[in-house]
Amino acid sequence: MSKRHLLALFNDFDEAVAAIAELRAANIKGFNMDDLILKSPIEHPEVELVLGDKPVNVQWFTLIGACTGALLAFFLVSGAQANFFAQIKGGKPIVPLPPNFVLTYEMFILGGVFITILGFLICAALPAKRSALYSAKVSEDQIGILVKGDESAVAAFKAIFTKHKALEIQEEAGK
Amino acid sequence: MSITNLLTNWSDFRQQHPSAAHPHREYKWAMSIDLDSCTGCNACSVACYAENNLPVVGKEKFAHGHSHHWMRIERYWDNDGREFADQGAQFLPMLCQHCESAPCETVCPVGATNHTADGLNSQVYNRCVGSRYCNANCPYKVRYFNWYNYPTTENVWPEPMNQQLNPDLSVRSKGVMEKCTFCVQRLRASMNDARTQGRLVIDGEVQTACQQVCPTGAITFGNLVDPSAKVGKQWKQQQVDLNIDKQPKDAEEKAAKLRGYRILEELRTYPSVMYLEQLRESAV
Amino acid sequence: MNYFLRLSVLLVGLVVSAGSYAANTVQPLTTADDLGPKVEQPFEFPHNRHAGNADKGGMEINCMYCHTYARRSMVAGIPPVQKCIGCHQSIESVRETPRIKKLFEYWEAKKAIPWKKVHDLPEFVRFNHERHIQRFVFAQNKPVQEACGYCHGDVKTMTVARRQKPLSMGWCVSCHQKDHPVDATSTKTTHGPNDCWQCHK
Amino acid sequence: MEKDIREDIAWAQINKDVLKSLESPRRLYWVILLIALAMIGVAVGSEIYQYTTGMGVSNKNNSHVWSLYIATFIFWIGMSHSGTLLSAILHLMHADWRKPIYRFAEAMTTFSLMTAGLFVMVHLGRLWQVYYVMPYPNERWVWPNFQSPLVWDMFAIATYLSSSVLFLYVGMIPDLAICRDNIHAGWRKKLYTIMSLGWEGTDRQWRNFRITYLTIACFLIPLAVSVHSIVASDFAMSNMPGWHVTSFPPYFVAGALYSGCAAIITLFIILRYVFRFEEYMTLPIMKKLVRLTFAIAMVWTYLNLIEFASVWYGHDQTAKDQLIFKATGPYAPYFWAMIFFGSILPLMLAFKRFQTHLPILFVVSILLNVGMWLERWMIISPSFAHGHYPWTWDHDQWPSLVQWGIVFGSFGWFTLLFMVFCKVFPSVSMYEVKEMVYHRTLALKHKPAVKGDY
Amino acid sequence: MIENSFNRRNFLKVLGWGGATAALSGCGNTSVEDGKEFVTSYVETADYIIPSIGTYFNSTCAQCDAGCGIMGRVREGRVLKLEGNPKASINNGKMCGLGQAGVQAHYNPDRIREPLLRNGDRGEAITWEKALGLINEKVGGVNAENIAFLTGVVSGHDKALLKNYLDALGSGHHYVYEAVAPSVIRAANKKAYGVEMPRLRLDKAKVIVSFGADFLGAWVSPVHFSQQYARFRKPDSGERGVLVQVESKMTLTGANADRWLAIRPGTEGILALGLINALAAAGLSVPGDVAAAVGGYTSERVSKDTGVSAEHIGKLAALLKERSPSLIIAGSAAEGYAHGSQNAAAIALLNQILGNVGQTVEAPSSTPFPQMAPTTGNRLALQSLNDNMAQDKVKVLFSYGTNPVFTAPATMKLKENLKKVPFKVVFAHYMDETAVEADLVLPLNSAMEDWATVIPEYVAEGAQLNIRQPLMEKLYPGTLGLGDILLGLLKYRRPDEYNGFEDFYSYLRNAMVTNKDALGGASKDGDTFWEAALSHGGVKMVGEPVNLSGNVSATTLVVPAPFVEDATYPLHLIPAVSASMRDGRNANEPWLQESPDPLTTIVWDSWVEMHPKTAAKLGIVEGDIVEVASKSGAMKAQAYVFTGIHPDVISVPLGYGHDAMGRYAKGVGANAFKILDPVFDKETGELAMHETRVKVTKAGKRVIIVKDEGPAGGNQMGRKIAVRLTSNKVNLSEEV
Repeated sequence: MSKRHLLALFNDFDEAVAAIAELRAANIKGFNMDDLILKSPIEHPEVELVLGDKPVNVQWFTLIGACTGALLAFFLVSGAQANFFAQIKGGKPIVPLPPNFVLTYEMFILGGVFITILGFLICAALPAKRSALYSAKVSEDQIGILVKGDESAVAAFKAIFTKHKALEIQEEAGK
Repeated sequence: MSITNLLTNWSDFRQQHPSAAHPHREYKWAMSIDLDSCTGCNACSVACYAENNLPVVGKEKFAHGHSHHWMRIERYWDNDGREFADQGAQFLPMLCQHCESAPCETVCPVGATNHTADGLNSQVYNRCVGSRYCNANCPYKVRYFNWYNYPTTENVWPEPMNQQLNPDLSVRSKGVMEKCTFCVQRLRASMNDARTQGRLVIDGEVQTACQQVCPTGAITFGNLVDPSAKVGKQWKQQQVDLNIDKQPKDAEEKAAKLRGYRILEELRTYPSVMYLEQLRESAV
Repeated sequence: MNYFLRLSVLLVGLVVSAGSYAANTVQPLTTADDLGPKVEQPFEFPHNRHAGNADKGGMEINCMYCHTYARRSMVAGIPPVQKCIGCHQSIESVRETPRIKKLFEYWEAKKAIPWKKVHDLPEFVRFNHERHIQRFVFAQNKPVQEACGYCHGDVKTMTVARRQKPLSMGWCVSCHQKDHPVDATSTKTTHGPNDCWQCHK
Repeated sequence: MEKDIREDIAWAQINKDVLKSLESPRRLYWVILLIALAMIGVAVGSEIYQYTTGMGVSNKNNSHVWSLYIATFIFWIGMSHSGTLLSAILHLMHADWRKPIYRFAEAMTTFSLMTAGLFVMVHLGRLWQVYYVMPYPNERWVWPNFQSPLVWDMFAIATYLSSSVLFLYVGMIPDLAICRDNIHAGWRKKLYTIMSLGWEGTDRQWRNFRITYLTIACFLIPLAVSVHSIVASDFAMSNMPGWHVTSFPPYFVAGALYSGCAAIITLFIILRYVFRFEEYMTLPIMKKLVRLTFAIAMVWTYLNLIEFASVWYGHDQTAKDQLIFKATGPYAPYFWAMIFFGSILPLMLAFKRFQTHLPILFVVSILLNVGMWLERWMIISPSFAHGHYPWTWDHDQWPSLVQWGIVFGSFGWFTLLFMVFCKVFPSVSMYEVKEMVYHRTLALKHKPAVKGDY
Repeated sequence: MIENSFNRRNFLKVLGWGGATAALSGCGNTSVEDGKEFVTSYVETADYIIPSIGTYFNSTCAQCDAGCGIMGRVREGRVLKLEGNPKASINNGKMCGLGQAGVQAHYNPDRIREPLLRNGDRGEAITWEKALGLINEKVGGVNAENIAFLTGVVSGHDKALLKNYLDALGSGHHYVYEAVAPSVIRAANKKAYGVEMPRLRLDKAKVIVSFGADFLGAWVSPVHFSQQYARFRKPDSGERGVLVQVESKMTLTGANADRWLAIRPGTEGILALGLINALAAAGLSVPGDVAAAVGGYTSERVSKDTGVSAEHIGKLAALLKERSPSLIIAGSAAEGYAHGSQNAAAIALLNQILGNVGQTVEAPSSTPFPQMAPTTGNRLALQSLNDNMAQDKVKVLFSYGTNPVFTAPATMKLKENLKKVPFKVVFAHYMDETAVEADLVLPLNSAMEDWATVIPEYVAEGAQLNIRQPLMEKLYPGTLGLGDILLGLLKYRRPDEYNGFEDFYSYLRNAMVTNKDALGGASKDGDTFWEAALSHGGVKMVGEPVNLSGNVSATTLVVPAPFVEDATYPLHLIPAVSASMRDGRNANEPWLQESPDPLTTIVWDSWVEMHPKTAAKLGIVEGDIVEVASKSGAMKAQAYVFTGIHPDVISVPLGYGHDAMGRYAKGVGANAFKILDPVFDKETGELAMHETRVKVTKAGKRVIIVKDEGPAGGNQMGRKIAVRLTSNKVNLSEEV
């Protein structure tokens, strides 16, 4: 069963939202709301209202990364201090905590930042190849709605998009 | 090794070094300098040049403060507004104080300066990267940096003067910090001899170069742990305790004072060099 | 979404284990012998003839018979020409061999033999032969050739000695950090010194 | 009323205006670039001379072991802090006026850190052994000394630099996509294609992007504070009179933000003029920036006074001596110049008349930075000249041409990096300007915010 | 440490492995480079030589004339460091900086390496055979009367051999010249005590009053006196000795005094007499004639003349009376005037009045071999040689161990007079100012390569003969020792007597072993004796104590009134003898140049010391280049202002200002010898070193003085760094 991609470009964000709302309401056969992707030049957190809540998981990476960084730092540093070549510093223990905490703190942040970025790439599925249906207009000022659906649904998509003053509708044969 | 080692011996690694709970076991090298005997003749300083391969930097570099005198004689005046310095000068031989809690040790980024088990403040030339933080943090400013590559500098050790160099220790190249070592090459040699004979170093068996030449015998050097050592007796008699930053005797009012003191003790560096105050007769 | 969680746990685990490995394990050492370059000497001294086992034609001379300073000095010392001559002047059988003739040439000219250094350390390293010999040969009663061989390899099988071990700092430390018995009888052990000033002065 | 950014500006116009800054440079660009390269040449020459001859040619001495290198190192580190301030702190505060100007501020952060890092190395007596400072398992079994503030520095700067670069890069991904979409050939196309990672502005990308960006911003703030605190602890941890002061870390952080803000004003004016960014880098933004600078200047002045006061009323006679020495000794002209440029001159910024007068601001901002540079030098040099031990006092030390050459060259290095950046990457954040315009338009329409007060 | 009882010949042979490799090791990235370096073995060796372990050999220091015993640390055939010989009674194992720098005299890169014959302006290297033959030819060609031998202090077998050579030539002209010797004091001592140099017991004294004797720095035998000083300061009784130094320019000893009294220059004698008067007034028994002679020296008058306050005179007299024995020392500051002899006599009289003779002034022992006893030098000798040269009475001149062209005042015109001598032979280590003038330069062995015996003028106990022996093989085959040169010359003159000796070593050994009975080796066989002597660094001789004369008399005492001021040259110039530079012969040893002057901490240059008052009057501040002009000449140097000097006085150190000699000495500072006025001590005829009057003017330039002291000067700025306490607050007897 082949699916087809359809990209509609809108000038106005409100129209695009309305189009999405209508797509959802229309309950088109052969189309799942999960197959709808909104493309925009700026972020529109409002779309969650129509797209539904989609959880973000980057923060888990952050948590794990930061903790790992901290633990790694502390044990790397303390372990190195407990090396065979103990560097005895007059008046100080071989494993002094205050300096180690400073380094732990730095590595806490470093770990957090690195793994967060890693998490971002994983969660946002980047780097990725651009999808076939992409318009440079999206990065300029237009809102794009990319839908994937059965061929039977194409007509319905088009109707809805046209209704909401889509500037342009591109389509491509899906696999 | 390390992390398992770290966890198993955690309490050892958390122990301050050295401390009252973990004192020096066999050796703690220390010095005392009697300023009343010191005449400021500079013999110690020259001895240090001879023993420790110190470069003679010449006038121009000396003018820029690049001199290398591990043992330097400072000369102070106290004639505040008097017409003449009629009580003479105060000479002070200043060398690395081998602080028990040395400010230089903690700040070296590469760990080139450490505390040794026998209570020395070590400086490892080949580890040094030349950040000079140690000297920035040394209140006595007794560390000397190799601002130039003296072994190849003209007229520092021209042929055949380089034959005088002591092969027992490195000749330092540029970019390396150096300082008084308490003649560690002599200490290690005599500790080695003692060890071969299955004993500890006897007092007087090893002398630092400055102590050895001092015409008035103002410098005493030895093992503070050894109860028979003169240096230890002096410290004890003068009631100067190595591990205290404020000697209780200083607070007491006594008819006869004790002369022992350590320089800039209040910075809590716990120096291993005790000075004995200079005296002046009041009857003339 | 659990897929992401699992992946991140895996990744973090990898980093942790790599890190702790780095901190926790001793650095990789060359366990295989690190053979030094072949050194061209004034003439080839046959160590195997002098120190080698009797069944292989050697004379089993103690290392310290010639390298006599090893037990009382930092350096092991190359024997003076006098020492070679001391024996060889009465060994007529090999008197006319080319190497011995060369030896006697040096002796008669009263010239020192310009041996090349085989085991060279950087100038800032001060290895002390005496300490090691005292510890392993005299205190622990190890056979001399074994004690010397720790660092010099099996010299008795060589002609011209050739460096066998890396003689690098990590290699020294790998032995220093081990606990060695203090003498032949006691069970007390200590590790080698870990103070920089033992070797770097 | 000065003209602020137009709410009805066409978004395509924003793209066009900003992308224009990436076009082939004018001749003047190349001239300045060459000058920057020549400056770098001076520094490289000086460093080669110093490297081969020895640190002595920089004219430091045994009691005066640090000098311009460390002072300038702190200066550059300090400079880096304002980028974080603008992009991270103001981002969390939802101050939308930062949007047109944070990109180049962040670039400044990165590049001044890269400049600062060089000074650490230039300062070393044995540069060729610099790897001894890195903590890595090595054949010698020797680790760096983790107790040393210099090692903390290394950790902190490495963390800060890598985090800043990542922050700059992540924030730039949507803009890189714009570049990719608008530039159709050449190495730039390839570069932008690769660097934009296939960004399409999908809802999923934006969602994760927002959280990521926010998270890193959160990390960067404490990181920036810690970096300069750690740099301050190079001094505060030591026992040098005049350094051993508790207020040093906040003092350093305030000084850092201060010099950074001043530098942003300078670069703001330059970019505004060079790239004709009047439309985006508007005077109301400048006004806010100037007010912010003024506020930080006063905080810095206050901390300065606190430091002096705590020394003055403290028990440490040595530190007091040193303060008097700074104010009256051979360093007095520089000390008072620092006070003038750092504390008196910024009082001008309180007047509305000057807040938008760009030529005056340009000059003043540079002078403020001169003052801040002097501050760093006043921390280093007079302290060494007048430490604990009177015998080794040294009042005559004056940095040699080698030191000045390297310091001079560092400005060339920074200029070079910055100029290349401006021609390769958009120095105004396009998507965020769009957001700013969009949200202002929404606000003008009195539309209720939808969700998540953005 | 190894006792060095061994065969001397063998030793030298051992060292013959030669080519000592001195690795200038650094801390660079030196990698392991197998097979690149040589490891040199010995050909033959002795049991006591272990590579990497130092062997110590005893010898005698040649850096000054004090004759300290030294111990050279020898490793792998190189002497590395000089340490004090603990068995030497003069220095007991201690050393001064000057002595330690001997190793730099040995390894000095500027040493002459072969005999040089003048050829126009150049020196041409010739062989020793040719050089000695030439000398023999030249001395044969002139009248013996016209041959002069100028030396520094010589003693021991060198002196004996020299005497033999001069006898063989038939010439008696041996001039012994020392530029800074205490020759007036010697004469005064001879008069007062009957000996030139009595033995001073600082350690027995409870009070020492030193009139300008820098016995801790540069006077007679400083290392020995320093040790006595330590016992004087901290005797077993715990009663700390009091040192009062009276002088116009602070010396190192003055800097260590409990009370440093700045006295108007030249009035030392008056103060001594004033003290006698005050002591008499305080009830000390003083012979009648003396009391009468000093009656006029009331403390008011003395205070007016000397500038020392009456209070201090009173206190000092009280102290001297109360604490006995005391010791009064007359030093170079007291003797350096036209009335120097009188000053010294007055000071000796004070010593006698106080009853110190026999107590702290002890009789020395005479040496049983007068032909080897040291001939002490003086300045008069150079004066008479100069006169002879001026009158063309000198045809062949030998110069050894002295550098007269450098140390002679300009007024003597020595350099011009030297040119009148047709053939000048200079024995030298460096191409110094005198060697440059020579027709033939004979390079000497360093003291670390040479054989000699030394009898110091001031011997700490008994009589002794110190041995100087080579510590290593000669660095340059082209150098010879004085003994070998003299022996070579004598072989021409008295072949029968001397051809039997292969070299000076065999001569010396033979001479010593032959006389071993008198040298304390009666019970030993020759070899044992010789080896023991070498191992000890010298031998004790049986000497007769010389009696000190005790007659106290004021008959010859004339102390002139203080000087009349000179309006054109208002200031007195005191040429200072510093502990390391002395008369300048060691100026080419860089350790000494870089070793800061103890009082001013200046290095690598000379300076003009002046009092702040004087400086203010002249508008001079530290670092100003000033011109110091006397009637006889002028010199320029940097001004150093401090309070350790009398306002009427300026002081310039001697020994700087070489215009030859070597890379470390040449062009460093200015030569103060040159501007000395030709004023002489009235009794002895010695050049009065402190009599020069000068004026000081700013020369316009200002420099930053190169010194160790920082801008804080000697101020501790309220920190507790060098602490001083009054001695009554301390109980020394409890100390360890």
